[in-house]
Amino acid sequence: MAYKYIIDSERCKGCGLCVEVCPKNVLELSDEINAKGYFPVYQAHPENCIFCTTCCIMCPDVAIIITEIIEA
Amino acid sequence: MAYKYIIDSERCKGCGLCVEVCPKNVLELSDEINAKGYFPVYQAHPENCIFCTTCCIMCPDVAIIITEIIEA
Amino acid sequence: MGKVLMKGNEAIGEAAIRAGCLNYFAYPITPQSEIAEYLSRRMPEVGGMFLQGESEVAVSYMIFGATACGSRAFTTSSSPGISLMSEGISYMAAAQCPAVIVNIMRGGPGLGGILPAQADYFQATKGGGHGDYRLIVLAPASIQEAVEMVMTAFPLAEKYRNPVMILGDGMIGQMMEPVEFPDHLKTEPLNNDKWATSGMDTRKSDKNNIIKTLFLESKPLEDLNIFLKAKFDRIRREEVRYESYNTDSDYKTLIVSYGTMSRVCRTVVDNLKEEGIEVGMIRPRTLFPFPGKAIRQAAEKDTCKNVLSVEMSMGQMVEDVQLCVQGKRPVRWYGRCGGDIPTPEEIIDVIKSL
Amino acid sequence: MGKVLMKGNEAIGEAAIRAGCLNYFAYPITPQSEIAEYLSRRMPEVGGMFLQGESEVAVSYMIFGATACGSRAFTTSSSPGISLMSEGISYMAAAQCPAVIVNIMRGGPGLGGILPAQADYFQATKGGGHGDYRLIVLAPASIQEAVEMVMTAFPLAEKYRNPVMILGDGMIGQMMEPVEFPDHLKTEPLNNDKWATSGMDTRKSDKNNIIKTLFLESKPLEDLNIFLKAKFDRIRREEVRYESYNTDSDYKTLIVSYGTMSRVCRTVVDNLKEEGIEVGMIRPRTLFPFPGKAIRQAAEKDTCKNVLSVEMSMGQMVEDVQLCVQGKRPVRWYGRCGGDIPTPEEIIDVIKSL
Amino acid sequence: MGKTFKKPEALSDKHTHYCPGCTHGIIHRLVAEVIDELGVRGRTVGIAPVGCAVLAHNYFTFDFQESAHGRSPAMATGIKRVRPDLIVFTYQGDGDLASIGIGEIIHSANRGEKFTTIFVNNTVYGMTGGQMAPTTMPNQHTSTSPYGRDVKNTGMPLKMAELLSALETPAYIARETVLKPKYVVKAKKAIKKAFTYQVENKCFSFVEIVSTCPVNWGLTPLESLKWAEDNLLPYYKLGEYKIPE
Amino acid sequence: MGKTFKKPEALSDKHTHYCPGCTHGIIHRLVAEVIDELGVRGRTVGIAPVGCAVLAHNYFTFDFQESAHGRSPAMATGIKRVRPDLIVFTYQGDGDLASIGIGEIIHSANRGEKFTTIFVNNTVYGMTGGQMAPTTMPNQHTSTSPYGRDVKNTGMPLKMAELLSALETPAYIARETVLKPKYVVKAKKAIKKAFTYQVENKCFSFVEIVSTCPVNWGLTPLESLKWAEDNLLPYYKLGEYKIPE
Amino acid sequence: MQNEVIFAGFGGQGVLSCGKILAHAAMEKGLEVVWTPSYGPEMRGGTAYCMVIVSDKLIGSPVTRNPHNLVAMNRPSLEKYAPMVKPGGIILINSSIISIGSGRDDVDELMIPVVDIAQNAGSARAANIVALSAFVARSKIIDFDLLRESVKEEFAKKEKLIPINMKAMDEGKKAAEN
Amino acid sequence: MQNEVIFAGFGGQGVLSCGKILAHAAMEKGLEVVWTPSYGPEMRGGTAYCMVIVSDKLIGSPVTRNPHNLVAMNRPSLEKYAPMVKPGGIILINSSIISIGSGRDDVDELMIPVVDIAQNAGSARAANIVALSAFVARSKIIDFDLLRESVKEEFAKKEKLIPINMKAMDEGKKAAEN
Ligand SMILES: Cc1ncc(C[n+]2csc(CCOP(=O)(O)OP(=O)(O)O)c2C)c(N)n1
Ligand SMILES: Cc1ncc(C[n+]2csc(CCOP(=O)(O)OP(=O)(O)O)c2C)c(N)n1
Ligand code: SF4
Ligand code: SF4
Ligand code: SF4
Ligand code: SF4
Ligand code: SF4
Ligand code: SF4
Ligand SMILES: [Mg+2]
Ligand SMILES: [Mg+2]
Repeated sequence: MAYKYIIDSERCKGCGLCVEVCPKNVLELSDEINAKGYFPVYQAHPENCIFCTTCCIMCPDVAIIITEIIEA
Repeated sequence: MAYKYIIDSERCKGCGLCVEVCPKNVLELSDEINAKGYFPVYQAHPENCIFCTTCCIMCPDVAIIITEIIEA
Repeated sequence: MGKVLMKGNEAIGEAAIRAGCLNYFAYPITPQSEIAEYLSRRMPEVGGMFLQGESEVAVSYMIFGATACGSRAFTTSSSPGISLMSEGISYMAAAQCPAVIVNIMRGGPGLGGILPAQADYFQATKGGGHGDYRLIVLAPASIQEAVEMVMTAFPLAEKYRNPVMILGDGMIGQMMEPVEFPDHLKTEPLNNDKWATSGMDTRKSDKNNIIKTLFLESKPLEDLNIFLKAKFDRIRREEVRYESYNTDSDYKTLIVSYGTMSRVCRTVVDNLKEEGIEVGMIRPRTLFPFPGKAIRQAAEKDTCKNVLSVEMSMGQMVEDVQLCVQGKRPVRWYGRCGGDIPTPEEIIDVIKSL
Repeated sequence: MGKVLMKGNEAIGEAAIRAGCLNYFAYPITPQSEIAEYLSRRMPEVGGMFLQGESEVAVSYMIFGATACGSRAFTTSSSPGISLMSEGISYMAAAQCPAVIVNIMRGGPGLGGILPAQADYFQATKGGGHGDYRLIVLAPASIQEAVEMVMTAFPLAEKYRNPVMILGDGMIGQMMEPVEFPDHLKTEPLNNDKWATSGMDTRKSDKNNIIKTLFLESKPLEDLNIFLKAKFDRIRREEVRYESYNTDSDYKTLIVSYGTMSRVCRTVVDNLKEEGIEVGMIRPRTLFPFPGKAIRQAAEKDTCKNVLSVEMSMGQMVEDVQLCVQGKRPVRWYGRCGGDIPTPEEIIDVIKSL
Repeated sequence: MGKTFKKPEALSDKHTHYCPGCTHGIIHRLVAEVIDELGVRGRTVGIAPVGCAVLAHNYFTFDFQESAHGRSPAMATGIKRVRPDLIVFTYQGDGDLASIGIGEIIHSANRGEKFTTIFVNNTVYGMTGGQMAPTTMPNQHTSTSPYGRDVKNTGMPLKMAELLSALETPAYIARETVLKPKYVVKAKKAIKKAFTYQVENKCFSFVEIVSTCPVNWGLTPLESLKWAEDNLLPYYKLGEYKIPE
Repeated sequence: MGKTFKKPEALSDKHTHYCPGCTHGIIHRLVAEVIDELGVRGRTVGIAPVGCAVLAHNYFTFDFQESAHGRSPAMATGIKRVRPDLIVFTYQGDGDLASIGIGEIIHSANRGEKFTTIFVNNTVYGMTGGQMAPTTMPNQHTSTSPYGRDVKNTGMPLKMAELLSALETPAYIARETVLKPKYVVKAKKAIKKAFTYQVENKCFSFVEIVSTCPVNWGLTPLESLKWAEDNLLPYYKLGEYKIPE
Repeated sequence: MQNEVIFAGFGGQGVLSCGKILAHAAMEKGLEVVWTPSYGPEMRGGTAYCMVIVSDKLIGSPVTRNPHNLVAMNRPSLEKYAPMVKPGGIILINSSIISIGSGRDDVDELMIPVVDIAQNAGSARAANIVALSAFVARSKIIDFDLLRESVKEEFAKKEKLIPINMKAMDEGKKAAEN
Repeated sequence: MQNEVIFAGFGGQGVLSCGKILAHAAMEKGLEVVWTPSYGPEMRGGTAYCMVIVSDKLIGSPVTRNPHNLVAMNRPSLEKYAPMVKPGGIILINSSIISIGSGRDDVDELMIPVVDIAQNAGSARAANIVALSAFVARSKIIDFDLLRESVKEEFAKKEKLIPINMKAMDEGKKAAEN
């Protein structure tokens, strides 16, 4: 099963909660400001991601979703 | 020590609480109506009164007082 | 059903049921507690609901919630209780909830007294709560009329999506008169799919409805206010109700009076007629909208030399009378308050002295 | 102390201290919460007392209790919060408690918005609560004036034993202007041995004082109301305050406007003067008592053809203007609401179109 | 071995408007006795509620304020905060305190306001004609629960002493009654304790008193005492619920 | 062994106005997930408080009413009494529920109204700029307790879950938090239970959620989580306080 | 023609229902009628009062300061209201407990021991019915038979009290006609 | 003469205190001045804003729809307020984070990378002071030295920040004079 990890960087407010809780230290805040003036998060180490959804559970802004990649 | 037992029959509302609690069954309600339309209490058996103030304690209208008679 | 002899308060309760309002929230207060007492017995009989709220503040929000989800609901109280509802009433006016509120006025200010008064006229007509809003205010002068007004109030509130207040007084609530109840209203609440928070399942569309009154930006809040003003202006045009009495005569004095007070004034008009003195009367049946045009026209009649606002208050409606008479005739006030209803004799003396 | 640059809300807080009022009860609400924030810091510094009440309802009774026992006390709130105080205000008026209440108005009705508005004019001047009573209502147009009015309010409330309301708006509360504080008031509360429930030990006489507002019999309640009316009539005679602007000119239009709105109108008068158009203005500084005589006289000036009430509301003060102009000149209303303050340009257009 | 008995000084000699046998009168007297005994009459301010005791100010000989329905604790807070030297008490009914005014009493208690509350629980709105109160018993008939209080619909009677005792702020909380002379004596002790804590500026103090309303219960005064003893005391348990420290 | 995660249907896709890291957003999502799981979106009416969540109606995809400050439980009562078939919840802050609206919540709970309350306790008035709330901790600095909350003057923080549990009427009462993922999972379970009791028409249900307000606490979002864990959880104990029957 | 009567006495003497029964009878006859009570806590221990106005046309003021008639069941009521009665009216006095007269010589004063009469009829509680019947019999404000129907209706739910009350009515009538 | 300026940006960029410092300086010079903020929760995550009006006579309206000048610290503010500025006014743009211009050719447009300048001066947090200084230097709305005093006063309680801010002022001035 393959997963797709999607961060909506316009929803993200750069609060860092996901960064803190990620067991694999996948996430970091970027230094590119978004339209609302926040520095959104990105997967600095996507290769380490285990798709555990811990980051999603903690995100107050539903800025991260994980979908299945249906292989055709 | 002698006591004086005074019922203010205009204050009395004839509720009967004192009658009920008197340990010596001293009190009864009269059948003479007072100005407010109540049948006030009176000491039907004053001789039995032990001046225990139980009736006073229970009277909602401070209609009964007991004073000392200072013998001159 | 023929005539029955009934207390005003009980008749008001029965009228609500016949208006199809089976939801009643209230808090006891003299001189209107019999409405709650009556409906606490009656509602279970007709499958309706009565809840005694913990306070008038809470009750105002109970009817807010109930009417916002599209149901008919009403409450009743008396002066201090209505003050406590001020915030809620302002909210319901803003959210356009068709709630019906009965105020059986007693003497004020403060705890005041429990006897009849008309001292909440300003509060009812100018808005006791904050912000620009108006209530539709109906003022019954008899128990029969109270019944009819209650039964009018619900459809009226729904037509305009605006709270309606029935402004009675302790006398209306406490006295008994023969009363004939109209048939049960056939009307259901108007279609409210567009706005009521009745649950999306009840509607075709799956747009969710939102009842709200907060508008952080000035534009939508001003838009709401402009919309409301247009509504109030329409109400002013279309919903004025009043009764003229002896206005065909060549009266020198025009009385303006409402509710219980107007009954006494009716006696005044009759008695003075017997003495050969003509007095006209306009009795507003709606206090908002105020029958300003009718009063102005009646005041401008050639024979009319002065206008007298007779109130069970220290002079409140007199301002609305002055506003419409616009200086064309002198406008005077006569009133009593605290529970004493001016007698015909007193008013006759005043009229003779004008 | 020279001029300081200060937010209106903070300046109001400081002014109360300088008025000798060291007792402040309040509940937070935008746009006036800075008063509480300021005084929560300042009161301990000056040996004063600040308590955040659990609600506006409670707060209104806290200042009732405090002033009824003869102490100076005040509260501040904004529109919905003031509605919740309606009952308490009616009680304080009835009990003749010299409380001071500041309303920093925001847009309504309902939750409305937090931007400046003047939509609580009726509530303040006609009585949001039940019964026949009036508040003395002061309307500042600048922070300096807000400070002065707060410092006037306490002695005024005590002189008449009547609640005083300072009716500002979000702009008065939120903006900063240079302000110069007058010296601390020297006056202590007037002798209140006759009425205040300050404890019998504080008085020579051992009569116990009672603050009450219930009068079950009509006569004493009517007596209270007659007494209050006489007081209000005296206030009407003696306490009218207003400012005339450019009323020496041959104006065709007379503007009536108060508070923040009147500042914009001042700009209008100035700008139109530059264009060669004369406009006069009366700015009520007291809304009750309303400067009706001054307005009528100014309206009756030969050159004056019309009167314009400019308000941050949908038309409330305009009724008082009409009441005093009495049909002698046409009275128009112009207003915005919801937080938008009419600009000079808009008003100029309106005046030109009259 | 007899005793004397007289009207306390803190009580006026006006006749009360209370119905015959209404226990409000007993409670008034107890308060007055305590004020006398503590010698604080000259610095006491009572607060009359809106309820049958609204005219209480007529019956005491010290300063009094009359409150709005339910708001006495806010008024008392206002007084105590500006005049901590005064002795202040509220005297409230169950409609007043437990229904409309529950917010005020809880917050006053929780802030630890240094006043005393005498809470007269007669399970109905006496003054307005016997409507249901939050303290009305299950199945009790009142003028707005004509079929008996239906707890499925309106919940269980509120136990104010217990509820206030659940707060963290220190306080003195007790429940007593005046249904019999022996209870009256105990009630007085609790009231005295409550005022004493205030005089010592220690804490908020509260005495609930299980009381009667013969007229609205539709019972004679004596039947009322019995009904209350049988039906109220098992639910409204007497005793001290909370003591400071 | 990975998982998927998506926005619940009951949540709209509008961006919220909440400050970065504010836990209101997490709680919104949990409520939406529960509504989805119970399949009641079409008959749910939410009630937005006056507080930071006043705009909550923007973020859900079912009917919503916006209340006045503190009055949501009265509005919910109004709805449930006339439309018992609807699923109704209030979403309230601590200023809203524990200060101005304490009367409404206590009476609704005590009447056993069949709605659900989500109580977001962040110990301050977030929306109006961080003033002191009844739940503010001892010595906590807020904009109206600039020297720290002085418990001698304002009493101890109110424990709403405990207070409501002291009522006799059956109810479901729990306190959870969302300070860490594991707590979020538990909080969701409690919320689900609360709504389930409502769906079964069983009782009033109430979940207090210890929450944060980074902006008004003057802390970063992460510092806030830590501060709350260290300072709030020892006082506001998590767990189920009351279960019906 | 408009006719007004005040019924007044202690709370518990049944004056409110006196008025109600009369009002009901008048309504049944097709007359206009208004019944106004005193209300609220001041009744407690004080004076209960109601006024009934009967008229053949629309009734204006629901109260009047000078009624035509008074039925006084206790002394305070007599003292309070007797001076207000219009000359030529009726003042009925419950002489069982009122020892004084009205002091008016321009009215038709009836001293009737209504409590005693009621006791004889079977129950002191029917004193109000005795007074009402006596008043109606004397004033002819409405047909006595109509009143009888109204009394029956009033006691419809306590049927076993009807005979006593019918007896009380007869006795009251008799006393008034003496 | 009356002069108006809007300072606008994200919450946290210090636009409110920019305005306050300017207002303070104007007051010290004896001018009339009004500072009006945006307020309330809409600030959260949105746009912070204040307007300062400076005048040599009594200030009427505390707000105006068409101010003389704008200091825009972020893009939404520039887009929102630039169209309102009076012809001939100044529009100062924080070009560190705003990549576009005002699109106006009837104003004096200054693109100044205030964040970068502030960073160089020692702290990115002084960006607002850079912007304010640049604006004052260009507009001459008040004496630059007076402004300097006000800035010092503003930081009186955090004295160690004063040198950085003085540096920021100089750099801001320099940028504006280029
Ligand atoms: C705001 C307001 N609501 C309602 C009332 C009416 N009211 C007066 S007393 C009372 C109830 C009193 O009951 P309780 O507090 O139990 O006192 P009791 O008479 O039983 O001693 C009510 C509802 C009022 N005066 N003010
Ligand atoms: C009657 C009334 N009083 C006060 C306010 C102002 N007000 C709005 S939100 C709020 C406090 C909100 O705090 P809380 O309930 O804790 O919610 P939070 O913002 O912390 O989530 C206050 C006092 C109001 N809108 N209405
Ligand atoms: S899904 Fe798990 S591992 Fe992947 S980024 Fe999120 S928290 Fe880290
Ligand atoms: S928790 Fe959400 S909002 Fe916060 S940084 Fe992560 S993705 Fe962004
Ligand atoms: S004093 Fe004692 S014995 Fe005497 S009457 Fe009273 S209760 Fe009875
Ligand atoms: S208790 Fe008092 S009022 Fe009652 S009967 Fe005895 S003396 Fe009279
Ligand atoms: S109504 Fe009840 S509580 Fe009130 S005085 Fe009468 S018996 Fe006492
Ligand atoms: S102010 Fe506090 S509670 Fe409100 S959104 Fe911001 S962080 Fe959240
Ligand atoms: Mg009671
Ligand atoms: Mg909060």
